[in-house]
Amino acid sequence: MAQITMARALNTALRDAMEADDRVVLLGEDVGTLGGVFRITDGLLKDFGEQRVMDTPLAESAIMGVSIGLALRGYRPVPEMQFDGFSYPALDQIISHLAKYRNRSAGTQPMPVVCRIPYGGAIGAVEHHSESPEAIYGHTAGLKVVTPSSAADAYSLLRQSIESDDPVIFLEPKRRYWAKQEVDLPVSTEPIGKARVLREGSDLTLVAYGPMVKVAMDAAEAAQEEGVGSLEVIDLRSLVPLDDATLVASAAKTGRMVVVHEAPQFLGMGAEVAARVSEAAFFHLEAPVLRCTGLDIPYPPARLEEAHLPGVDRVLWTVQRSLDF
Amino acid sequence: MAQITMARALNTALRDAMEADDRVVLLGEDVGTLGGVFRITDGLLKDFGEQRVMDTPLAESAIMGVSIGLALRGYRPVPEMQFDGFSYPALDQIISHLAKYRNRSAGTQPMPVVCRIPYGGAIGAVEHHSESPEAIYGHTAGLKVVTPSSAADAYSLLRQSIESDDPVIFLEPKRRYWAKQEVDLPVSTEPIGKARVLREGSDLTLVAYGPMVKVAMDAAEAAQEEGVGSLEVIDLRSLVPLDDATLVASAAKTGRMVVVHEAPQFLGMGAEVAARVSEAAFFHLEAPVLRCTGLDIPYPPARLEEAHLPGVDRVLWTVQRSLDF
Amino acid sequence: MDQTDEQVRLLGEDGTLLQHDTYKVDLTDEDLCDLYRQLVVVRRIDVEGNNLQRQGQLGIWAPCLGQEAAQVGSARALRPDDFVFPSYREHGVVYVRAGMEVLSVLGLYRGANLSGWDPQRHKLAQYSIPIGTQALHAVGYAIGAKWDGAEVCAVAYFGDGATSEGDVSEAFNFAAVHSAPVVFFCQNNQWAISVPLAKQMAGPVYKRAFGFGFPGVQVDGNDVLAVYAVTRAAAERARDGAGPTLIEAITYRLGAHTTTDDPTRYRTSDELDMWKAREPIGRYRAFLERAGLWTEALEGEVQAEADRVAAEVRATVEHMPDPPLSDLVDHVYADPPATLMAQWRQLEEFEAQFQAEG
Amino acid sequence: MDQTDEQVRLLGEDGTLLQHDTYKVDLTDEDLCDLYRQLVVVRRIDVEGNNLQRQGQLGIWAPCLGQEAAQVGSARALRPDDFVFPSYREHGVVYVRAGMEVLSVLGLYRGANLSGWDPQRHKLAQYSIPIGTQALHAVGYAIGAKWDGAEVCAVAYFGDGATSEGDVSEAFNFAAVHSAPVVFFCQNNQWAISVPLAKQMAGPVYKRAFGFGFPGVQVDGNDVLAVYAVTRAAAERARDGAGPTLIEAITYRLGAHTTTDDPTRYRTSDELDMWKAREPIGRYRAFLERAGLWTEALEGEVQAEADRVAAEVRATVEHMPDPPLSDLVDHVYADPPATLMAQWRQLEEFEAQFQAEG
Ligand SMILES: Cc1ncc(C[n+]2csc(CCOP(=O)(O)OP(=O)(O)O)c2C)c(N)n1
Ligand SMILES: Cc1ncc(C[n+]2csc(CCOP(=O)(O)OP(=O)(O)O)c2C)c(N)n1
Ligand SMILES: [Mg+2]
Ligand SMILES: [Mg+2]
Repeated sequence: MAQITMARALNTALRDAMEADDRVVLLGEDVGTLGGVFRITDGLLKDFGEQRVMDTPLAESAIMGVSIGLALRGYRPVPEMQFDGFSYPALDQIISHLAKYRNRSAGTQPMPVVCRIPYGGAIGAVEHHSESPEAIYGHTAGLKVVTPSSAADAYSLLRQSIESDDPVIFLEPKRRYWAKQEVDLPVSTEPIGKARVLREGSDLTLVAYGPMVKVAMDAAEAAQEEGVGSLEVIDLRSLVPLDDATLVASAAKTGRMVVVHEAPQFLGMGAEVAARVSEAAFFHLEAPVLRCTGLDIPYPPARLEEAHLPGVDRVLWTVQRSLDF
Repeated sequence: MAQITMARALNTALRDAMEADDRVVLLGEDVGTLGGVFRITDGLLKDFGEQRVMDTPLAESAIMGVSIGLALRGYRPVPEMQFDGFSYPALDQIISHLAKYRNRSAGTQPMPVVCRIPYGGAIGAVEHHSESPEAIYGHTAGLKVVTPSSAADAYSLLRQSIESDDPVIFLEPKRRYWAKQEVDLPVSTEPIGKARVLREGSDLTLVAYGPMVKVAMDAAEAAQEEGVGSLEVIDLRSLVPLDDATLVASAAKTGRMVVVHEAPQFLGMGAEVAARVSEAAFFHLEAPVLRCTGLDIPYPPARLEEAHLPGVDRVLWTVQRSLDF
Repeated sequence: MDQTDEQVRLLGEDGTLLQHDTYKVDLTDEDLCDLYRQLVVVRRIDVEGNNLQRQGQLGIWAPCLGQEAAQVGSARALRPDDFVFPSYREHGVVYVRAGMEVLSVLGLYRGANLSGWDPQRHKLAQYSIPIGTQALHAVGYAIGAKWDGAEVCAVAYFGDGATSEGDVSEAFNFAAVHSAPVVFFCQNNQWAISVPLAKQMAGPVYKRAFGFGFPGVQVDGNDVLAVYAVTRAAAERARDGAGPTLIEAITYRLGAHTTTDDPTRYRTSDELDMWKAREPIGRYRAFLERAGLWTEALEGEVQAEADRVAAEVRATVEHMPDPPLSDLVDHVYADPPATLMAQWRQLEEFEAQFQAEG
Repeated sequence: MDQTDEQVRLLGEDGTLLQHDTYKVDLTDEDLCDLYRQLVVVRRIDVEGNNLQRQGQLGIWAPCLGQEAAQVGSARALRPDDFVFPSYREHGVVYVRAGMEVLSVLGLYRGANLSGWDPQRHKLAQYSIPIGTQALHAVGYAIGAKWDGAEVCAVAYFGDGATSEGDVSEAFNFAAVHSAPVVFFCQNNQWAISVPLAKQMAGPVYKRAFGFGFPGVQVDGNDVLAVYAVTRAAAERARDGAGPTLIEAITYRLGAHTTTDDPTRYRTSDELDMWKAREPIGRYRAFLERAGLWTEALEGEVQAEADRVAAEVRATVEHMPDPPLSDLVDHVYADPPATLMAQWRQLEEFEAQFQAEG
């Protein structure tokens, strides 16, 4: 088994998808010659040529609109938004068209577009480069929203996303790009829509996705060591579809749940999980579902991001609040 | 006391605000000569002239970006987005700049921009004209999100919004534009950030805002008549700031809560209210906070909208589900 | 920005055929007569749209009155395998390209569907309501077609107001850089709801193209032959690999913006009268008369066809069933989330009460 | 799209003064020398930025190496009450306009603030990172200034890549319609990260303006005198009520896009060498020498000033305190929601543990 980074797994997934289906094309700012600012498309222009890997003009709405047009021509475009904060100019095309096209056509027109977006913070970046916009996409019916936390899932979920006839917002946790995992590619993990119980536990369930899965796992480890309790950890893997069956089963088992995410709390994924689980596991919960999240503020300057983002200590502190309920 | 429509109250609020402060300016598509497609700005061009009421080119990002520039020049712009679904091209300017400008300037630069958006469905319109985007705005830290349900609140909240140094997304429930209320203008109601208990009740709390307040009130009335129970009704009035004290107090009192909104359920306001109230009133709730909302679908064609939107019957059905818990 | 020298014209206001160095009429007599039929039928469909709206059969209608030449002339210049991206007023384009698929458009304005047709069937995308957005779809389609080595072009229709939207400029630039086989067809009907050209732009639309590095041409949009010729040339140019063209068709929206609009609030009857005198169908009929092609028999046939289509439109709309409840959820995803299906089951349960109760 | 005839130039590559029909040099000797000082200091600030980043004192740096003439020349042509809207690379503009406020820029790249300065203090908006967005702010400011009857203009700085964004085109059109007193200053430095001009656009930037109905001018962006003259004229034109101008300054980004970028992946050393030979400061010094204005004494003063500024930059950055935790929430709202304040109290409670623990 090889040690593979998430960046490498994504790169391989794109390569394998392009080899498997010559209608798969990549487009975006700097994805060609440069191989993307995070090198996720590294080497693909050289091997597949300019008609499969397109360096576009600097225009995100155009990148998305052109992708929709390519899909109408029978392509399976994989546009890249260079950073989370630069996906916003594409929002109108995404909300008004990408998400609605199939429905508008009474199901006749598939929209197999996978919009890759590196997202999240903790990389010491300047403003607009550390956003967590998943709630905006998750609230937009018609989209799927997928986010891997490991190299293996990165590979498998990206392949599945490209094979999907529904549009997928594929959120790549950039702080995890260089984290390694033992895995042989190609690899096939659970389908989109299935959460994974990464760690079994009996006292409380930690729910996380993307960049926060590692933090949740570390917190569970620490909780075990420090005798705080036995924590179950769930990696959502996809936010839409949300695997509420797995969430509810776990909450029913442990009776306590903490949802962890980087995005601001207000109207974030934690709210949706809390609302659902509180309804479906009402008689099982021994404490309310708590949220350990970013503050309801614009992303702060890098030297303050650590305080803004949930870390192991704040997760444990929230776990303790739940246990004390 | 006069019978006044919400449309008229908004028009009067704009007029009074413009008379009170000559830095208040209006801009948008068709807001001048036509007086807006809903006539909310009717007559204002004639009385205040082209420098106070600007018919802009057809470009929503520009309308918002220019408003930000006008604020930097010391104006208090009140841009209009013609419909909910056409506010999306302005999202980048709203998220990346409007919401963040004050914070970026370390508090030195106020951003007194009120973005008026007619929103919501039930008017038999074609696609893109019946959207409920409040969750997108509510999740964007730095914004306030306000939505009146009556003529008096429309007047007062709009005046307050224009006086605020923070940017406000002012959502006007278009299906209520022509509903009348006995009120003498000017009128001053509770400040932004205060919810209003519209009707006291003891068995369950209905939470609504904007277009759904009337539906909630009708449902409460019907519940009373049909002996279902005594329902308390809360009109949120502003989504950000959210008056969670009032929500929690009411939930603690009645032990049951149903949140009603038109927007899709997933990651909608119902989720946030449920998460918060479930946490703060955990030991008081006799049933989980339930949500009676639009489906997680793109807004349907007009001939299906009635089924998509919560009506009195579906609210009552959800109330019964809560009471049966 | 009124009719200028640069404007391509093949028909004088009185129907005389004009000479033009670049653009010629090369249609058969039969085609010339058929063009007349299409113009008349399209106008009749539009009249029915207005009527049906007034009778409450449609929620709203966006009339194309006065723009028939721009729409019919351009649509007729295209091949079946070109791909068309219309805005919300292109009923004439739909009729020429897809015949009675125009009934789906009526369904859309009735609120029975969301456009509903299969874009691949007639190579005709659904109506795009968010202004200007479809221009980018056309560019994407065109780039894909070019990659495929297909000799087809994509055509984006939009209005004068749409040129102010960022998406349209992004489309111009993207198409220029990729030398994409696109025809940008702008119907400059002088108004964007209540906003006149002078508040929308500071120079003529067609010149916008030069700034992005590709050709633009202004054509008399009420001259169906000129529109046909100019569009055909631009489409051929695109298919030949020479890249995009922007066509600005100068025309006029003789009707209201939509049936909810009251244009008397913002424009003068003098202006309206001036443009009524320039309306395209009378001019074209005068040309046919001069060319000896117009006959009572032709007029009879054409009117009969218009009657037939109008009757079909009326009957279809009046008997159009409401969509089934399941249309709410059936087409959103190829593979719908379980959470949506659970919502749907809950809704069914709720609705079942009423069925039970009767 | 290389240096063309249309390009305004006042200095030859060897520093000879060229004649131009429209644009003249009208600076005093003192000003000419001061211009030199500013160019040299700006370059030194940029060097320090790179150094401090390499030492880990800054998170990232966006070098302006090679673009000093475009930035200093244009900024110097403005009046204190004009309003400037920079992008993220305009350190030269900041230094000329706001002197040591440039330290805030270093704080921004350090991650200590989000720009942080008061835009009204020097009539200088904060750096705008989302490409092209600030062009619209400039238009809004300019329209407001015009309403106020103020004789000021707004200046938007952006790059060649930015011209592809819808916002920039929307700004062009909006400004043209309103004849807004704006100068659009595009530093065409040939690259947008790894994307060269040919993949970004199909014609020169300055011509874009004509399509929107206002003048565009191309200037040698490495010729500080030409940039100064062209900008001054455009600013005066704007203040006089004649509307917007688009200036395309042809220059070159000699450094990396940012310190995280590796330009050897996408551009040749030949190209780099060619542009190094055209860099702006040497050319300007040659002009001063020819004009008899350059002296050892001047050089000494200028270098001393650069040393002084560099030292101040270094010392300030190295001792820049981390922002207080309360900066997280203190500036988000004038009137913050209670829910945010509750979060903040919770965070304080959480953080307090560690203070207690030491
Ligand atoms: C993005 C967006 N903004 C606003 C609207 C509302 N709207 C519908 S039509 C219209 C005017 C369009 O004018 P034009 O492009 O000239 O086309 P025309 O209606 O004249 O055919 C407006 C503002 C919209 N549909 N989409
Ligand atoms: C909306 C947006 N998209 C993408 C980016 C990422 N990005 C930062 S700089 C840059 C290239 C900008 O090129 P140009 O406008 O020529 O300016 P230059 O860097 O050359 O000064 C890109 C793509 C961004 N900052 N904003
Ligand atoms: Mg128009
Ligand atoms: Mg550049």
